Amino acid sequence: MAAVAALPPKAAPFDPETVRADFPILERRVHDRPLVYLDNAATTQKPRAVLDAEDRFYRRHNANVHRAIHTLGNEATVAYEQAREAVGRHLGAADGRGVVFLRNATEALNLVAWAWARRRLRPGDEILLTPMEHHSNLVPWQMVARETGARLRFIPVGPDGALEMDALDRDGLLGPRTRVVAFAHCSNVLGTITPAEELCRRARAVGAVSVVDAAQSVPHAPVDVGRLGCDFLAFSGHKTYGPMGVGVLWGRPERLEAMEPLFGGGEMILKVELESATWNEVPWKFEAGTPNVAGAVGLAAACAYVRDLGQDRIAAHEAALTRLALDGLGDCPGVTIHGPGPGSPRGALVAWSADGVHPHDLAQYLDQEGIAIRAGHHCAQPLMRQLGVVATARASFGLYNTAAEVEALVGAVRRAREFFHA
Amino acid sequence: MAAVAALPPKAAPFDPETVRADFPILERRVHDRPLVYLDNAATTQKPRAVLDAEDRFYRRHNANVHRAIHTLGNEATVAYEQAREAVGRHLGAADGRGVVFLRNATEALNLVAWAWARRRLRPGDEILLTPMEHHSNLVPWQMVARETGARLRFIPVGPDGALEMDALDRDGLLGPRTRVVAFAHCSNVLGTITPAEELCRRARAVGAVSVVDAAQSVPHAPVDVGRLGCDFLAFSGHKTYGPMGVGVLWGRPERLEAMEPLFGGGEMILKVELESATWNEVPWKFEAGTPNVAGAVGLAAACAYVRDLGQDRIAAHEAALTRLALDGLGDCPGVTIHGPGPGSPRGALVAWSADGVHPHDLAQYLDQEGIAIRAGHHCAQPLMRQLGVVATARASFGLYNTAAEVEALVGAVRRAREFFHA
Amino acid sequence: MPETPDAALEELYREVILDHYKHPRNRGRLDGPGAEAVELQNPTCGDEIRLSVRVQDDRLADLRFEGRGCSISMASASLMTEACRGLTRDEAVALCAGFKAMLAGAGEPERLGDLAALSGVAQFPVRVKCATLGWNALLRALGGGAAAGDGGAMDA
Amino acid sequence: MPETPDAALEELYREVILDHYKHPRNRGRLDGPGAEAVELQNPTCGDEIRLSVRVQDDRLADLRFEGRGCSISMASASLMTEACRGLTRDEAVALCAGFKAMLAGAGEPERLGDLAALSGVAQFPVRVKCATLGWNALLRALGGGAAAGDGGAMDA
Ligand SMILES: Cc1ncc(COP(=O)(O)O)c(C=O)c1O
Ligand SMILES: Cc1ncc(COP(=O)(O)O)c(C=O)c1O
Repeated sequence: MAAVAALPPKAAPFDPETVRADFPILERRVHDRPLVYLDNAATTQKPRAVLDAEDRFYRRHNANVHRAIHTLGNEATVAYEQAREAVGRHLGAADGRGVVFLRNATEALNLVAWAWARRRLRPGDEILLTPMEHHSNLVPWQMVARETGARLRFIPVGPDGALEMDALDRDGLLGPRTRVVAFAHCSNVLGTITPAEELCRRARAVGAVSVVDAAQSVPHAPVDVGRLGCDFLAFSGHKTYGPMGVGVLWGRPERLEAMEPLFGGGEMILKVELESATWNEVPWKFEAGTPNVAGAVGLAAACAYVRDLGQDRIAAHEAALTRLALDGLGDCPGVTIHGPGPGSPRGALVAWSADGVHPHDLAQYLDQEGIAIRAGHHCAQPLMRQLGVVATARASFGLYNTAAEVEALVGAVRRAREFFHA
Repeated sequence: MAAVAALPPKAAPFDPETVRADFPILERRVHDRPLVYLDNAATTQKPRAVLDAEDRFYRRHNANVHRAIHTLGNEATVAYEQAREAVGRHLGAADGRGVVFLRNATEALNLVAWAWARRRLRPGDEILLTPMEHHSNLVPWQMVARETGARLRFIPVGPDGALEMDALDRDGLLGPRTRVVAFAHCSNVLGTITPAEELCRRARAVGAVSVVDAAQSVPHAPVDVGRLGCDFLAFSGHKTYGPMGVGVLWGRPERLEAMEPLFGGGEMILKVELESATWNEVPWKFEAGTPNVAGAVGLAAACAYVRDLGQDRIAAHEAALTRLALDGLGDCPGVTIHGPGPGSPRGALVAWSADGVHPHDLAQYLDQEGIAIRAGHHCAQPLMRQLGVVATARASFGLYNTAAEVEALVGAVRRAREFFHA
Repeated sequence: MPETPDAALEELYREVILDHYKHPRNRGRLDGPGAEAVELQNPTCGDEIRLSVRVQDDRLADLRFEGRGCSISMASASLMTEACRGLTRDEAVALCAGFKAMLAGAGEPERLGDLAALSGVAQFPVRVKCATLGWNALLRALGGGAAAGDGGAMDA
Repeated sequence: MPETPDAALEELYREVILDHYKHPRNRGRLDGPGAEAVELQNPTCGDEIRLSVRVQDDRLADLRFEGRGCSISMASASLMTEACRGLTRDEAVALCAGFKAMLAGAGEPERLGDLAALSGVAQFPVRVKCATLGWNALLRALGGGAAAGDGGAMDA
């Protein structure tokens, strides 16, 4: 996924105005101004197709899955397993076998850390990460490293936001001790697109498993697990136009087979005695308890929605917005943009610092104009420290954002500077 | 909660016909017959109030929580934290501090097993359970026992479905080695109501923590964590008229304070360095990643819904249905009812075996008449073995069920016997 | 879809099935040389089967089963033991494929003899696992395919 | 609610606040006998404060702070150091309670002197944590109350 790099869309260019009506919340006004929602990296808004899919499930088919003979139970099971297939195919897999439905990307990453790594890592083993990971792809590895005696290593991030891939060999970061290579496909702060295929290949070459945090890539461009060559990939439904409360761990079926379940309970067992139990097949053995069936159905509807619009066209549209924001904000006095400069691949988000205006204050100011951006550490405190800031402001784009909204953002950022006498 | 035992409802008796219109799915027809949904112990149907609460959240306020300064983020945070307060109060707590939002009861029980017990148990320590636990309150303890060397012990269940409380002392089941006492408040197969207050008190007396699996009690009667005196209590939103994908662990705040988080990630941290992290306060430190905000809002709406109808009135109504089913099924030739006999406290469900008609075949037959019951091991295989069956049929009631539906069930069970020449 | 509930049910529960359920053929176990036993369970419902097969000169010389389950799973196992006796391994595997195709609503039931009695199961997807329990045990006994459910085990 | 966006903002960002933000009073650290330092962070946004307090004869003889954060958190800390200097422990705790009451939309801001400049924060619930960061550090330094966020620590 090189969101900005290669963009000759096959079909007609994408017109966001035509899709805005699909998102009921976009009619909302905030402080008497139209809502300009630029916090899509935190969570996206939901199209009617997703809300309706969940609603229809509850109004027509709601039942628990897998164990029922009655009609609703059967319909719910079929809907749930079809959602799994749909998500699997959305990730380029042949079917849904590798798709484990969980709560969010965080739970998916923790499952790999706890169920795969904790049982396998030994003192001296290494987990290779990057310093720009979201806490959700950092803290679980810290916890597991502490339990197992494994060591965390980090691929440095250069001033341009790119991973210093030379360091892999130069500093001996990747080698026979490496057991896990885990990294964000797209940084949620810098927007950096990491060389995921290369990292997965290099992980494989040393016998390490690769774990791709795709929370910020799946929403914006086609992601193909086969092409990436990863062992595990995690993303959240709510960041990709789907409902909250559903996330996905995709795992290469052989890996999932070899992995022990983390949670015990209903659905994940085959045979239970008082003192022992045997496990169900993959992927069900990782889904203890009643799943979020409506959530999975909603997520499948979200996948269908973006596919119908055309993922490449959406990516091109978002890339154009990102370029506009980079240019516009870059021209604002006192603004420093973090991450890759123009021309480098970049996800659909821009984070910046503004001299004399703390990001909170800026976000507060923008909110009064109806513009929602995020200010804070973006769950990436170590990266903030490297950038030498406690917080940044971040605008992140979705398929329904428009060039006019980006212009509104840029104008408001300029006015904020005046307001705060910066 | 003695669902059947004590029932003088203060207000007018409850008329289910008046509430059926609140549940859109009840208009559904199955095999050209009106749906008779008697699988409420697996999952309940959702009233419009719950569907609308979720929908309204997505159409008006959807945003990620806790970290946003913008208006939607603030509204979402307030909605989420208000839902926490509402759920806390629904459980009789003063506030929401002890409420951890998770995926389902299974995840809640696993959290206690993994985050509390795994870090504290030593070889020789004991975990006291019952043989009628749902797999979700059995398998996690098996897993943790295996890791820690702790031993599982079981309070026997007598032929009447009651726990043999004498055995606690007689067989030395409860003593200084007991570290955890975990049990279902209401059995999902037998309907047995366990002496939860007494078990919690006895657990406390020996310094053990008590864990109440309230998946089948919270939906049917007021449950008060203070009165119970428990340390932890788990239930699922989807079984109590709320959405799927949200469950609750309530923990006594001191216990939660002392408990390490299980999952690492966003939301649950205070300060993160590359190699280390400190945790946020209780309960947030257990909620890694983006929570199911809409789900929590929906669950709060479900709590409000049953409170408005009157939990005591609902309990009385369901008790009457249960009595009707016990009488009607008890009169069917060849039917053996499992669990407490008439007069003993019992949850709103009845499981039975019918000579010569396998529960699957019975469920299939009933489905053709539009009647949804459950057939199987109900995620309680060890109990099935004690009952000497592989599966049973189970009808379980919700507030919208009617006496006529119970009569339809009984009539169909009789006809099934003829159909299968039993 | 058959029109009335009863028609659908009659389709599912043909007389042959109820007969094999009430009077299962080839119940029991096999010991001695060449006998292979496999136990399998359907995790969704708890149905269990223990299938013994004796292969001689590449042929299924004898099959016996024990188990507990619904009419569909037990009748299917009983019918299977009859249908497979005397077949070569390859023939048995092929028959199994044909049988599964029928349950998926495809294939040619009329070529399956008595097994065609189970064709009504195709209308009831949840019951397909019941009908295939015995067959998956057979595949396992013949050393073949990924039969349902043995992801791993844990003994506490 | 103030009517126009700008009115609401002016209410939140009174001149006093912007002034204390640009020109914080009592920046720095205290050493020596009786000096107590506390570090605190707002997990939601990363704002940090390091507050030093010297108590002499039960009075807050001196307060200094360092930190990084938004105008609200830094101005609030700066205003606090001025308002608390010379108070007894009990008076400081009481002032803190009065200040928090104001942020909850209650209390009597007019009795809080310059601190009343922060009353506009009550309209912006997410910012309350910003305004209380310094005060929670003070409470902690005085050995009191459950200040925000130290559930535990982990060092990998
Ligand atoms: C007694 C009991 N405990 C736990 C559970 C598990 O609930 P869930 O599947 O929602 O996690 C159930 C429901 O199946 C139950 O009946
Ligand atoms: C790169 C990245 N990884 C992981 C996450 C965690 O996602 P969630 O909070 O949905 O678990 C996020 C979102 O905040 C993210 O941006």
